[in-house]
Amino acid sequence: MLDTLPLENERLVYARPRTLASRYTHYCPGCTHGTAHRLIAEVLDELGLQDETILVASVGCSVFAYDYFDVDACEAAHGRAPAMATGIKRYHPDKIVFTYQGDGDLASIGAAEIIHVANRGENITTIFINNAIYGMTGGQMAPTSLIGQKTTSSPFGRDTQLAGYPMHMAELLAGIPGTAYSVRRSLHDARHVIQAKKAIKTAFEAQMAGIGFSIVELLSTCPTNWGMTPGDSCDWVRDQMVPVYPLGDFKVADELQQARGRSKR
Amino acid sequence: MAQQLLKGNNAFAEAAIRAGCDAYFGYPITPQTELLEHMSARMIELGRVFLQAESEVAAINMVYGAAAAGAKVMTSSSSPGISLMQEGYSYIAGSEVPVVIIDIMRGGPGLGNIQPSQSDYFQVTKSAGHGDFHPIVLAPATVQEAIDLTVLAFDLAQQYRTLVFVVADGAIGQMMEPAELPPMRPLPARAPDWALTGAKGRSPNLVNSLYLGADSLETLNLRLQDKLHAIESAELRYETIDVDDADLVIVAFGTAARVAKTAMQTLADEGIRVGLLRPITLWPFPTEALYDLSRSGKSFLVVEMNAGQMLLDVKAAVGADAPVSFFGRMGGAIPMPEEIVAAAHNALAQPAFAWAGA
Amino acid sequence: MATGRIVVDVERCKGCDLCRDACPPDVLRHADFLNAKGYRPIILLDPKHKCTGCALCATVCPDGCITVFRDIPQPKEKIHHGAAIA
Amino acid sequence: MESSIVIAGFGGQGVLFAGKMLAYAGMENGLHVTWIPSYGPEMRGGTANCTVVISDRPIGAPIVSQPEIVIALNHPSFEKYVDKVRPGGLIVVNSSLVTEKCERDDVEAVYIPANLIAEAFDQPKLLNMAAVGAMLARRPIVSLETFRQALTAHLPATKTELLDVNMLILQRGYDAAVPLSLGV
Repeated sequence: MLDTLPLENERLVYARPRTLASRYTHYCPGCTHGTAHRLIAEVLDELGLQDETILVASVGCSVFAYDYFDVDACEAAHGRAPAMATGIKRYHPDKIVFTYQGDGDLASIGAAEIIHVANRGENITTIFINNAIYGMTGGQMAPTSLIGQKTTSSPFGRDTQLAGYPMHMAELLAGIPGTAYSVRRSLHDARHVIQAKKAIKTAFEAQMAGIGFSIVELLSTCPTNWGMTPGDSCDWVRDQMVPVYPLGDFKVADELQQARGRSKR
Repeated sequence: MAQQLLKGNNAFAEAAIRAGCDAYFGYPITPQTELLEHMSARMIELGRVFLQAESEVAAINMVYGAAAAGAKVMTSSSSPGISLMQEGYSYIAGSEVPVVIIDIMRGGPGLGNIQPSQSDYFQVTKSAGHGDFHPIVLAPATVQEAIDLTVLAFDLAQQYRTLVFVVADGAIGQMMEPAELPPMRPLPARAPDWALTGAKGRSPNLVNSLYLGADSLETLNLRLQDKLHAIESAELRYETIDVDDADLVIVAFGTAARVAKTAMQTLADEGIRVGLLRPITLWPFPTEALYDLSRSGKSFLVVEMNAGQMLLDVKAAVGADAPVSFFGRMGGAIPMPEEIVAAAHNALAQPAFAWAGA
Repeated sequence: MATGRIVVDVERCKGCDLCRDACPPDVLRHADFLNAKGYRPIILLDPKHKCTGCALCATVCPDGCITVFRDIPQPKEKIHHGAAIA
Repeated sequence: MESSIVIAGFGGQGVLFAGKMLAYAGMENGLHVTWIPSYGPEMRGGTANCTVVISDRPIGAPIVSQPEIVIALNHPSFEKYVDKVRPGGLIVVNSSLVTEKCERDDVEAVYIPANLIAEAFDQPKLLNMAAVGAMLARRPIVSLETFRQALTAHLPATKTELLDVNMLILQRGYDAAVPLSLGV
């Protein structure tokens, strides 16, 4: 057992969050899925929600997310996490329900489900991992792949004539009235990770306040399928993805701003 | 409670409510729409969960979620929607949560039409999603039985933590008959121990159908098979009329069985000894009962509102040496009593696998 | 004088180096051993006591394997010294 | 004893409602009943029909190829059903809209100007009651009184102010068709 207790003249500055299960993840070295998991767990700890939360895992590299959080969890069919979360939340409106979905799952096969969960203003939170590729199946083109991006199913680079354009889900969902909070953040360096965590916290606070659907899109890395080192992957997010997927707040409901204002006072 | 004149679809819905259904998700499709409409009013009145989903795919996954959360949950649809929901059935079966599905069958394939049919026999009894499992399949023939079997469906779903279908053709969904509704059951005070309710005071629960290792998935499957065998031995239901003295046994379910009963009166008047075996559970199927009848030298006439789907199960039950004839109507046509009488004459005149098509 | 330190759960570490890239005083190095998963984990190598306990390493760690401590300023000691002087 | 009645006409002529009232009346007489409509798009603006079976035994088939009684409220329904009436059966023809006569000699036909009767009460939509009244005059499978009770009990709450006029039109249809030998 690791000694993670402070010595006499020390204080603990950072420790692994309680809500993050002790199980080792299967993610590749440097994959920011792990970072996203950790941030969610930290937020659930800080908000005291561990015992109140139900996770809906999805299909993709994060299929085992249910093993990595110490919360009640289930595993949805590909793309259907928002529908399954709807069933749970409607039955347990007093619980915190969140989905964790990748870009193939959310923006492709589950496009209908995510749009309708937003449109109903379903009071759930979605953490959306955009790494511009299908990770689990081995690096195929995703709806979020960049124009010209070479993948195992777009070997000549994504051609818009053949395969359309990168999907901007945070902006798209922000345009739906039932959405209370829709933002995009990135996980490519420490400063952005800190900003991402704040957004995740706000998203869960939106759910706690009961004001509608909240989603945080996180630009994330896939070093293995991109064929880069973890460090280079972060640079690629910064240099290639951020220009295409601008970071920012696309919808922050007035009620949420008011609620946050109140909680700060 | 006194008899009321009830439409099948409304009877299914109200029976579900009285059986304790506390969450419903669905999508409109004829000829089951009155069922969804009934739920949309009553569930809201009672403070229970009702939601019209954006598609059948979403509906079944909402059902899956609510079941995982501990709800006594139901959806309803008709054939094309039932096809679309297959993804969810398999996940529900794999993660062993209780769900009731009502299928008011219509003509296919494709968009087909909205007329009554029994075209879903294969998909509900044989192929309700990928993987090795059977839902329990209940097939009412009257509005009263629609009520009784819907209540039973909730009990079986909970008892075995399994998927239960109640299938009826559009005629049963649309017809009105006098029937008696059961009293309203109280809702359970709390969710089952395995349900997702937030892990307060206990270790987290997981509802899941993913088992990557071959051994672990086979272990799950062996357990599911054990459960299915237990269901087969405990939950078989069928009705027989005059089979012992019969030369010819008609095998039919749902509306086809009702029409066969009318035909049997004519045949009896003609002095023909004819009986009826009506499966009430389509799965489990009365294989042994049919086998026993075949050993006493009877001929069989299978009547269905399809091209001969249950026919295969009857043939498998009675073996190659028993004569089995078939009469079916498709495309939403309901067989007429006179047609079944003629098919019975044919079956007796040419007992060796005489096929009388539509 | 270092004002912080980290403890790495070396069995959990995948040696991805993101923490090294994030570390301002550059006091993180690969270990000279492999962990059970075959990764060469990150360790704190801080002979010049440069770690400030800023926690940027932990902030970017995808595997949650870093625990961070920071020294507590010791006003009591200062009072003691002051008392001695007086 | 088993009676089967097909009521057919345009959507909006009260075809399904009339059938339901017959089914209620049968049920309240302690008989077995079934009511089944044609349903779906064809009901919208096109023709609609329903089949009612009333029996002293449990009912097998809820539909029949040869109904004992047909109420044909419009021309297409007359065309569709006139040859399907069981020999010895009855066809009630809405002579306001159907100008042809039934040329079969093995069925009884009664012609009732249902639209005109209903219009005389300023309730043109209640022509269904005139036709049912005529049918009950010739085939009292339920008594007029039982039917009245069913109507009283099951007329939708939004229509209760029309109960009396329903009764009047029903009676007028009955009177118009009652055999003279009964001397009513």
